Formats: sequence, C-alpha cells, structure tokens
Amino acid sequence: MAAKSSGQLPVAKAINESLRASLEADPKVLIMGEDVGKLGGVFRVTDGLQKDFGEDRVIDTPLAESGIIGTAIGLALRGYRPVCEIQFDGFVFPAYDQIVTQLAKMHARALGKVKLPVVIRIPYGGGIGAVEHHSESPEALFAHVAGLKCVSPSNANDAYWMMRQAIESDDPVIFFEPKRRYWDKGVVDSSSIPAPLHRAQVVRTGTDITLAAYGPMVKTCLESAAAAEEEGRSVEVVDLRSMSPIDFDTIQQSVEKTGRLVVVHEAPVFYGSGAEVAARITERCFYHLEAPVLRVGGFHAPYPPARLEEEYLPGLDRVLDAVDRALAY
Amino acid sequence: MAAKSSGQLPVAKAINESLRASLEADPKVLIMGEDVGKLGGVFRVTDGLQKDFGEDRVIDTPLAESGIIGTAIGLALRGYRPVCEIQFDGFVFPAYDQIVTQLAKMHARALGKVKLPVVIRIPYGGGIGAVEHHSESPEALFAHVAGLKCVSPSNANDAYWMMRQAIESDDPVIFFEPKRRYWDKGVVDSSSIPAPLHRAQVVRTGTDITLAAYGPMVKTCLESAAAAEEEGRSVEVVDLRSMSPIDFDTIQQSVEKTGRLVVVHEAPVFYGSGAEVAARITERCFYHLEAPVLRVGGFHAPYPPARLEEEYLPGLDRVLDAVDRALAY
Amino acid sequence: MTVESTAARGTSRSGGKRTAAAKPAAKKTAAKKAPARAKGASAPEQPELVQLLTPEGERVEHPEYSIDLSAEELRGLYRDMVLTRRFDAEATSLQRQGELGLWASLLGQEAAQIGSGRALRDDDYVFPTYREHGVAWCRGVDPSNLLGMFRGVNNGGWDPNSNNFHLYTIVIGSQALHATGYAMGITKDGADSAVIAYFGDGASSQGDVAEAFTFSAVYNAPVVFFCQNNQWAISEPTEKQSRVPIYQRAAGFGFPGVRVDGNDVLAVLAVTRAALEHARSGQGPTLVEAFTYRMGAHTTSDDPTRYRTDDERAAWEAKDPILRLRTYLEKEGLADEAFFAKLEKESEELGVSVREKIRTMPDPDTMAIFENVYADGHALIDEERAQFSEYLASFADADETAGKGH
Amino acid sequence: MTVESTAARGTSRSGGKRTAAAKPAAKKTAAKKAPARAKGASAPEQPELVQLLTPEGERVEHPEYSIDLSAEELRGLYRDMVLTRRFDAEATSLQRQGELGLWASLLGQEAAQIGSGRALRDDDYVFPTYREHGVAWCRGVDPSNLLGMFRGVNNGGWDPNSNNFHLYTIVIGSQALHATGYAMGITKDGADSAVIAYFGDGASSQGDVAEAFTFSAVYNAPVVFFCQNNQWAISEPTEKQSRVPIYQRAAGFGFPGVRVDGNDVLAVLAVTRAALEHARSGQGPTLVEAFTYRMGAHTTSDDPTRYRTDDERAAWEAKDPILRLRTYLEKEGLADEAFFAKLEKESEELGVSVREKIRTMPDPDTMAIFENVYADGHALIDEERAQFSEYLASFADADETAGKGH
Ligand SMILES: Cc1ncc(C[n+]2csc(CCOP(=O)(O)OP(=O)(O)O)c2C)c(N)n1
Ligand SMILES: Cc1ncc(C[n+]2csc(CCOP(=O)(O)OP(=O)(O)O)c2C)c(N)n1
Ligand SMILES: [Mg+2]
Ligand SMILES: [Mg+2]
Repeated sequence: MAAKSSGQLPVAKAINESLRASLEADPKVLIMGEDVGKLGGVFRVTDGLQKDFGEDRVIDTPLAESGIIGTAIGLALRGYRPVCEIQFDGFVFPAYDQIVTQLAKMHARALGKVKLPVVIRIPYGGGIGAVEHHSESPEALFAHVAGLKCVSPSNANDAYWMMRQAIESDDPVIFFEPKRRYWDKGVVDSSSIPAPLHRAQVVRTGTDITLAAYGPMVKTCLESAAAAEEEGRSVEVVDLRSMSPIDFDTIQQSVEKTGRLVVVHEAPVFYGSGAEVAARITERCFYHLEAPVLRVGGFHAPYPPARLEEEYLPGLDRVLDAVDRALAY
Repeated sequence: MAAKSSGQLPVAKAINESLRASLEADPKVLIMGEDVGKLGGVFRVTDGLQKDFGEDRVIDTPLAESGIIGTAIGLALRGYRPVCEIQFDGFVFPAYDQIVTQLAKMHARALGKVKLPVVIRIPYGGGIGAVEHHSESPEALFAHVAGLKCVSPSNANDAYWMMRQAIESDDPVIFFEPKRRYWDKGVVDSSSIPAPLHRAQVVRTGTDITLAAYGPMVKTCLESAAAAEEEGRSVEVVDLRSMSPIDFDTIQQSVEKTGRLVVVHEAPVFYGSGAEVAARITERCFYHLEAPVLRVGGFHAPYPPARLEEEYLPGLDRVLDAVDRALAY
Repeated sequence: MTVESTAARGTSRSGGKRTAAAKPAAKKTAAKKAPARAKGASAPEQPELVQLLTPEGERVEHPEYSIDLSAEELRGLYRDMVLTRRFDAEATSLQRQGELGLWASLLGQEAAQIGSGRALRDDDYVFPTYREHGVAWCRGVDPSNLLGMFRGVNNGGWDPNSNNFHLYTIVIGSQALHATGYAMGITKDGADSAVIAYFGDGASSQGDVAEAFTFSAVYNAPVVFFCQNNQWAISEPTEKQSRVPIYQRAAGFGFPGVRVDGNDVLAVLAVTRAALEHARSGQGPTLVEAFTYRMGAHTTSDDPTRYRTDDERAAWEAKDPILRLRTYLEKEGLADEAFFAKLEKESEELGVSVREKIRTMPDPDTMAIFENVYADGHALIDEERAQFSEYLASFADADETAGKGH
Repeated sequence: MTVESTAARGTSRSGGKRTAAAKPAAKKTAAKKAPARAKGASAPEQPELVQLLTPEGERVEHPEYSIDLSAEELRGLYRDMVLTRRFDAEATSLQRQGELGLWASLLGQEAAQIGSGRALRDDDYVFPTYREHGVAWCRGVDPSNLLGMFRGVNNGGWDPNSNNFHLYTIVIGSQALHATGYAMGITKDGADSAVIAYFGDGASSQGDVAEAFTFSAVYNAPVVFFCQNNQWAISEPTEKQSRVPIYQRAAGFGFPGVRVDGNDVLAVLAVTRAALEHARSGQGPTLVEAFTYRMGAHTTSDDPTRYRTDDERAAWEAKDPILRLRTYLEKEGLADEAFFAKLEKESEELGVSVREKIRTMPDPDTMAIFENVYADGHALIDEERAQFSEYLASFADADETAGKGH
C-alpha cells in the first residue's frame, strides 16, 4: 500500500507516517511501549496513532523493558508484528537479555520454524542537552550479536522507508533513531522505490578521501565535506544506513577510488563499529589504502553531562582533523 | 598476605585458592552467586569456601542475576568487596543493565566519591560439549563499556594472581574464566611478583608473525606456533590477558618486529575484540605491516549445538590457515 | 507400540469428558492464603494444599476442587506417568552411555506434568522450561525431538506450532514473558484458548517472572503460571528464593494463587483445568504452585549428595505420584493385572525405541552453523559461509593433492 | 537564612523526641489487605489508607499508628514542606529561564518526602530516584548539588556518604537493589541502621524492584521500600502498572505492606518511623505506599494536558499537604502570624540564594570528560586524554599562528 505523499517532513514525523502506513497495511502490526498512547511518546513519534488505531494496536505498556520485549516475542509467536519503543537509548538494557538471548536466537533455535518480526525503536545519540542515559549510542552492543539486524536512518526519506522495510522484515531489527535529527526536515518521496534496507549509499561523491558514517553523523560528515571542499579537498561521504549487516562492498568501492577512509560515529571508538569497518576494509583494500583507516568517535568514558557534550561529540573540527591526518600519510 | 605455595594446580583450583587467599586477606571480601555455597559452584571453583568462611561471607543468592549484581553494588557502597559468580556466560545478560548502567558508571557519576570494587566471575567460552547458553564469549559486550575492566587468564598462575589483583582493584572487573581450561594444570608460583593486571605477555617469541589471543585461545595459539615451527615458521604469541584496557604497546612491539598479526578469539569476529586490535595496530604500525591484520574467531551465528562446536571454534587448522594467508602477502 | 504412535496420541485428553469442572481458581483461596509475615525466620504456617488423592492412595474431597474420572481416564493418567518415567530413565541411562551430553530428569514430577498437561486443550499453548518431558508427552511431541538438544545436535529445533508446545527455554524465567505475550495475542484474536507457562521455584526470583505477572494482570491475559516447586534450584532450597509459599506471590499482583499437591495427578488436573477455564472465560491469570520434589539430580552433571540428605529423599519417596495412583487403581479394582503387564511391555518397547532413535540420530551438517540465523538473510553470513566452504574445500584439495603426490 | 545554613540543619529530626513509636508495621495490616482479585476489570475495594490529618486539617486517630509532636516539631515539618516547595518552584522557573536543562518537580509530594525524610536517623541511608528533593532537604544536602545534574554540569556528583544520601538514580528501579545490598551490609556489620529506597508507582513494574523484594526478604535486610504512588508514570496511570493497590505486592514476598495518605505528613512520618523501627529491630523489610499526586508535569519536558484532566488535578488540590497542616496549625493556635511571615521571608531568601548559586555555577572543565572513569586508571583513557589535549592545543597553536600571521 502506497503511503500518502508527504513533502517536507521532519524525521520524527516521517517515522510517524511510516508507522501509520504500516499499521494500515497490515492488521498484525502493533505499536508497544511506555507512553506511546495518548502522549504519543516523549518525542511524539507515535502521535495520534492510538487515537486512530485504538488501544488494542497502540499499547501503553507497564514500565518494564524486559516485559515489553518479552511479551513482544510472545505476540510475534502468535503472528503479530510488534514495533516496540524504548524511550531512550540508556533504557534498553533491562531488555538486553530478552533481546540477545531470546529475540536474536529463537529463529535459529527453532531451526527456522518460527520467525520473530519484531522492530525495536531506540531514539539514540546525544546533542540534545539531556541528563544521563538519554544520549548514548549502544549500537555496537547489538551489532555484535548474531540474529539481530541494526539500522539507522540519517534523513527523513530513509526514516520513512527504512521503518517500513524494518517492519516488513521477518527478522528482528533494532532501529536506531537519530534523536537530534528528529526535527530536521527532508522530502519524503513516497512513490520512490526504496533502496534495500541494508545497502549503504554514497551521499556525496569525492575523490581524495572517504568518510563513512550513519545516523546523526551523516549530516556532520556532509558538513565536513563541504568545509573541506573550500580547502580544495574532494571528500566522498558514504551513509552506511545499516550497522548489521554492513555493506562493505559499497565502502570498498569508495576506498578503492579514494585510498583513504575515516569512520565517524558518536559511540565510543573502543570496540565500536569503526573498528569493524577499519579491520575489514583494511583486509579488503590493503593495497589501496594510503593511510590507515582512522576513527572519530566517542571517548572511552561515560557520555558526559550536557555542558560537555559539544566537546565530547565528534563535530566538524574533529572530522576535519582526521581528514588532515589521513591525507598527511 | 602471601598465599600458600601451591605447586601444580588446575586453573579452577588456582582460582579457588586465590579466592581463599583474598577472603583471608581482607574481611570485606565476599563471595556471592547461585550455588556457590555447599555445592561450591557448578565447576567447584568456590569449593569449601562457605564451609571455612561461613554463610555470611560466601553467599548463596536467589536465582536472579540482576539481583546479584545490584545487591553487590549496594554492598560495595557499604564498603564490601563482592566477588560475584555468574554461573555461565549466557546467564549474565539479566544483569547487563546493572553492570552497564550502574556498576560501570557510578564512580564517574559520583565524581570519584564512591568506588565499586566488584569482581564478576564469568566462566566463558565453548569446547565442553554443553547445551545452549553455556559456551558463549561475550567479552566485547563488556569491553566496549567505559568504567569496566575485562581480563581473562590463560593458565593457572595467571588465574591465581589476576584474581587476586582483580579483587584488590578499586574498579569493577569482569573476570572471564576460560572454562574449558579449568582442568588444565600449571604451576602457581605464589612467591612470584605478578605482572600488572592489564599487561600483555609474550608467551612465545618468534620473528615471522605474531599471534595475539587471550583466555582459552592462548593454548590453541601456542599449539599452532609449535606446529608452524615444524614447517619452519617462527611464530610469536602474545597473551593479551586484558581485553580492557588492551596493552597495545606490547602488541605493537611484537608487530614492529614480525610485520604480521593474527588475532584469535572464540567470540564472533564481527564487532569482536579482534576488530579493535586490528584497527588500532594498523594505525600504530601502518608502515610495519606487510599484511593486513587477520582475525580468526567465531562466525556471525549463535554458538552452535555441541556436535558442531569443533567445527565452529577456532582450532589449530584455522589459525594456521590464517598464518599462511598472512604470510602469503 | 512404537514411540511415534504412543506420542501420536497427541493432546487427546486422557482425563477427559466426564469431569465436573471445578470452580474457577477461587478468589477465596488466594485471599486467605496471603498473610504478611513480619518475621523472616519463623516457619510459615502450613498453607492449604489442594489434594484429591493421598499418598496412601485414598480419594479425598476438597471443598473447591473436584474431579470425576472414568476408570479408563484414570488408567490413562497412570499410563502417561509410567511411560514418562520410563522415557526419562532411558534418557538418563543414555546420558551415562555417552549418547547424550546432559539430561535433566523429571523423576518425581510426573503427576505435576501429566496432570497439568492433560488439562490442556489442543488449541492451548505451552511454554516449558527444559524439564517438561511429561508435558511434551501429553502434547504428542516426539520424544526424540526432546533428546536432540541434550545430545547436542540442535538447540531445540522442533516446530512449536505443530503441537502448540514451545521450544525448551534454558534461561530461567524468560518464557513467562513469552507466554504472557502469546496470551495477549489470543485475546487480540478474540480466541478462547489459554496459555500455560512452566517454571521452577528458583525461577520465581527472576525479574522476568514478576514482569510477566504484571503484564498478564494488567492486560488480563489468559495465562496460567505453573510453578513446579520441586524444593530445589540446583543446590539451593526454596527458602533461598522466598520466605513465604510461592503461590502467595500472585495475590499482590492481583490474581489468584493456589498450591496443589504436585504429586497428586488428580488434584493437579483439577486445579489446572479450573485455572485454564478461568483464563478462557476472560478472568485472567492464575498462579498454580505444584508442590513436588525433584527425586533425582538437577541434571546428570549434578551431585546432590553435596547439598541434601537421603532422609529427605526417602520422605518424598513415600509420596510418589505413580505409586499412589497404582494403589488407588488396585484397591478400587480399576485396573487389572493385564493392564499393568501390558503397560510394562509398552514401557520396554518405548525404551527400546528411544534407544534406537537416539543411536541413529544423525549429526548435523557442518554448514548448519550458518543456517537459520536470519529469516531474510544477512550479507555477512553469506560471506562467512562462502569463506568457510572454501576453507573446508582446501583440505579436500590438499588431501587430494597429497593423495596424488604419494 | 542562607541555603547552606538551612540545609545544614541536616538530619536533625524535626518530628522528633516526643513521638510515641507506633507498633511495627503490623502483620495484620498487610495480611488483611491482600485479597486476591479474580477479576481484572472490577474496581478494587477501597483499601485502608493510614491517615492522621485529614485534608480539612482535622487530627484523627488510627488504631495502629499514632504520633504526638510538639508545636515546634509540627512547625518544623511545615517549614520543611514550604521551603521544599519553594526550592522546587525556583528550580522550575530556573529551567524556564534556561538555567537548567530539565527539572523534575515534586510539587504535591512534599508530605510524602518530608514525612519519610524526617523519620530517618542520621546513620540511616537513603536511595532516591530523581525527584526526592524534599528528602535531600531533610538530609541536609546542599540544594545546588541537586541542580548540578539538571543543569548538565555533572551526573550527580555529590558525595553520598557525607549525608548518607545516595546519588539520584534515573534508570527506573535500579536503586531498589542497591538499597537492599547496602542493607545486607548493615546486617553484616551488626549495625542497627536502616535503609530507605524510594521509587514510583511506575517503577513497581520493573523486575529489579521485584528482585529487591526477594533479596530483602530472603536476607531479612533492614530496608524500607517507599513507593510514592503519585498516580502517574509520565502519561500512564497506575492501572497500567497494577490492578491492585501497590502496597499489597509486599505480602506475596513475605513482608508487610501499608498504604498511607501521602499528603498527610503526620501519617507518613508515623508509618515510616514504624517501618524503620521494624527494620532496625531485625524484622526485615516493609513496603510503604504513599498515596499522593504529582501536581505538576512529569518533568519540564512533559505536557500533562495531553493525558489528564484539570478536574483530576483540582480534586487533588483539595488534599494539598501544606494547606492541611497550615489549617491545623492555625486552628489549634500552634503557629502565629509571625511564624508564617518569617517563613515567607525565609522562602524568599532561599529562592534568591538558589538563583544566585545556579547562575554562578561554573561549567565543568573540558578535560573532566576523562576524569573518574576509573579509580585505578586505564591505559586507553590516558591515551585518549593526551591525544585530545594535543588536538585542543593545535587550535591554540593555530590561533596563535593565525594571530601572528595577520
Ligand atoms: C538466567 C539463568 N541463570 C542461571 C541458570 C543456571 N541454572 C539452570 S537450572 C537452575 C536452577 C533452576 O531452578 P528451578 O527454577 O527451581 O527449576 P528446576 O531446575 O528445579 O526445575 C540454574 C540456576 C540459568 N539457566 N539461567
Ligand atoms: C528503565 C527506564 N525506563 C524508562 C525510563 C523513562 N522514564 C523516566 S521517569 C518515567 C516514569 C516513572 O514513573 P514513576 O516510577 O511512577 O515515578 P514518577 O516519575 O512518577 O515519580 C519513565 C518511564 C527510565 N528513566 N528508566
Ligand atoms: Mg526447582
Ligand atoms: Mg509515578
């Protein structure tokens, strides 16, 4: 079923429309979470959905994340397709056992005889001046786990389409929503044929160096690339879109052209997704790389209080610094 | 207080003696967990401790891992030094929230005004023919988290000393015990001055290539090195001992000499510790590396049923295959 | 009779048609059973235990639960328990012979499992732990399916939907939430099926079980929580999990709890049936605590002599679930020699058939490692599968080359 | 009076000496309050609510709880509530002015917090949520400490041991386990202190809270679980968490639960004191449910008009905790005009002082990012700190160069 044409929409609203379209398209789709009903979620991503689809399909749950995911698994076993909201990144951990031990492994445990089409929406990342636990980027902790898929859109059109695809997927998908981009507007082209969910996209072409990022850092990388251009550097930007699987082919193609790669994410660098990209691309492009793959990301420290987050978060300057260092090889 | 001289001991018994010595040395040390009392734990690592130190210090807990770690935090706040046993790797996840959100971050949250000297013992890894959830290697899921330290001994002497050091540390330490090496014997030299807890050790010197591993895979790497020697290859083996922090200096030194590195672990390669080692060593040794850092580890699949684990686990052949591939560059 | 045909009896309800339905697991029962105890140390007053057949094989009445079964139905329950025990013993010995890596015996818990298993309708759904071999039997699950995971050829692997019997769950307590979610789905579908979630006394401490109580109460989900309190969680006695009887937990979440003699198959059947009816009729969850005993080790890896006495075991032996029903059947003339002889033979055959099945059970194909990780595929799995195939092929090549070379 | 000196009154117990200790939170109370409800939909019978001061300001007696305070003590409680409300209002307006990123107001919950906070001894230990500003006040925590995390200069940062007041905990329910562990430690130490763990109605659904109930009961830990049921968990009413009153949860874990009028500071003081005494005397945990109302938004980010009506708020306004005590004080002639006038002035001064403090609160140093991650250091932190310093220095260099260049 085609979505309504939407024009310029903020990311949060694009997801809202995507959820609405999914609820319309398939009566088995459910929305679950804390405050997703009347309130429409703390970011209003589910705004109006309970009003239009009823309490039976848009479900305010008790305050218990393990309970949310555990019952979503049971609902999926009964044939439903639950889309669960975790209110903030830092609150997903009470559900971690159900996600890692049950949700990720049940399809394999059953030798394929059950499917768990559960989507877990997690508004993630920093930059909104919030208190502790409201600004984390835990994606590596999920991407390491076989049986899960992890994606993160960087713009409204992807937010719309990737959510629809995630809900249609028969696998559990952790859907990381870049919360500080919720209010960024973009055109949602509801008639376009979307790219496959796990395909990376070259969002800016260049020849000197490649920047790879996903979610909130794509915008940062695009701005960095624009700034670098003024200094005469041609920077290619790849939006990974998916952290599990990672579309290494697209990155490889880019790096074979540019010879240099910087991976950027908000999450701590240590054991982060940049490590996986660096390790694998180095293996694939050993003779093409003119510099080691560099990583820009969070430090090995808890996400700092809001008044330090600007310093903590990778921004234009730190990305450009890494570009300089890579080009210096 | 010096430990009793112990001679040849299995790894499990070395840990038992280490716990005993720690209980003797400091009245604030507690042992907690499921079945750690009369039973002495399912691997008998706490055998005899409740008998000798009483139920007040060696505590059988209710069957609730979040409860174990959560109350251990409270006990630590009261001045105790709890050593918590998680019965098997796959059962740590119910406690993951308390570990990641509270244990790891409380010292920083308090700006250093509280310390949480909690040790979490996790028998981990495969190779013992067990059922699901009893053979996993989740170390990357902890090493990525700032505020935690992660170590794993590969032999009895390290098991003894690293446990003593972990308990003496004022930071939370996740102590990964290589369960399939529990019965491997080694000399515990209770008079030796131990190496620092987070220092890697070159356990075999060589010149052609470096193998880096920790825990159960160190033995595999040593055997591989011996086999490679027969083919005329000189393989250096570095026992990392610590997965957070990682002693990159020692690896770097080795790689600057050999020019080649293979990282071996049981955990899935994707987003695993090998990625972090590969990324950072490539950055540090870009001009020394004659081949990309290769990784040998688990596949991106749930740990398989016991009858497939021999194929799944990295063994001598797979390590040597990687050595061949690295040397072919 | 072969294993298959035995199992194929499926979920036909041996304790069936003639039973007078008990009153829904009554308000009163739970209400009066939830005294707050101010002191942790003192012994709890002996709570009411629903019993319909004493250890001595006497039929007794209970004010709230009743049952009236035909001789055939009673023999059916007896047969179920005997065959289940036999299957279990066979599995234990297969483990000793190295055919299984591990076995979790249900010895002593036959009445709890057969009584509850036979209370179910075909369209009800079961969420077991790792010890519900008797319930699996009632559902018609091929016993060799149960053995696969203990042998290490798979991690479960049967189709839960073919017998409405979910996969065994090893992580303690998790399945209570799955059961609750499934039950919520039943309500959404407007169906009148019910769900039963099994767990142990130890599991009652897990947060997930408490959250399942909360969700099921809030959504009034048609689920029966069936706790087999077998007195032990590996080496820990129930006092390490709770200082009051476990069934009392329910009242504080807003639904009834009842303790039943878990070694009395009639009482378990009556109580479970009432709880399922309660769920079906839109009245929400019930917690049934079946008070029973794990006669054997926790699993074949366990050594119970380290933590419990022979006396305790002996005391429970006197309450054996099978023995008491046999006494009753004999005393009342409800089964004759021929019945017992035939059953003995059937047991033998079951043992033989299970042994044969397990010994011919094929090992999984190596490449199964990569199968069923995802329903829709994953690029990395494809890559790793291809690399590993190539790697394995290199040995074949090497062997071949070596063969040629020499 | 300055903020500091006000706060410095510390944990001196304003509701102190003359009080007749109530009976330990009685067995009976909990026992008779735990009816199992077979139906989810029907309304629960109105449970007993311990009340000593009606909304109209009438002193009433209760068969199990009594209190007898001097006029000075009563004025002390009044003053605590007024100053707490004032501080809270100041913080709310500072948030509007952009001085704080967020504020979680306790408006309406003053009696629950002051009553329980003043029941504590200095050596007792408090584990708060993020809303216990009134309890912090009773403990003598400098209010500006509380503001730091809402301003974003730290994530708590005070020394929990200087006032036996743990850091605010944001992840719902976690602190219930910390409190239990701490209480277990008190028992090990042979001390007779007690612990109080605060949490909300929403938190009652979290597995961690249930596990805390289990551990505290099994180890008979001296902990009081103090649940402020303020009717809402953000937008969700309590019915989404439980279909029976929350205090009833305790009985099924084997300890008493009691519901108290959370807007009645006298009743809260009496009930909490009894529960703490109960814990101290080795009788283990108690669950106190303070029935109250969150008069404001969940936090300054919230918009309650989306999910609740003005009528509801108005109904609760009539039960205001401060108003009823004022009525009583005035009616009984326990406080004169001068007292109220002086308190008004003190409130103003508190407001001014808090405003000043916040406006002069320095931002943290950038390099604080790397501090206190580990107590014993971590090689990677050292490396990252050094690299980041160098990186920052490169800008200084660049600026300098630039400066020189032009
Ligand atoms: C989360 C988790 N922690 C620990 C274990 C290890 N373990 C397996 S069975 C068991 C005891 C279970 O006791 P109970 O719930 O009473 O069930 P029973 O085995 O007696 O049937 C334990 C601790 C586990 N499987 N899962
Ligand atoms: C584990 C977790 N999940 C979700 C949240 C987001 N959250 C913050 S407060 C809150 C509601 C808490 O309600 P309640 O326990 O009643 O306390 P109150 O805020 O009413 O004082 C929620 C859902 C959180 N902080 N932690
Ligand atoms: Mg048990
Ligand atoms: Mg609330």
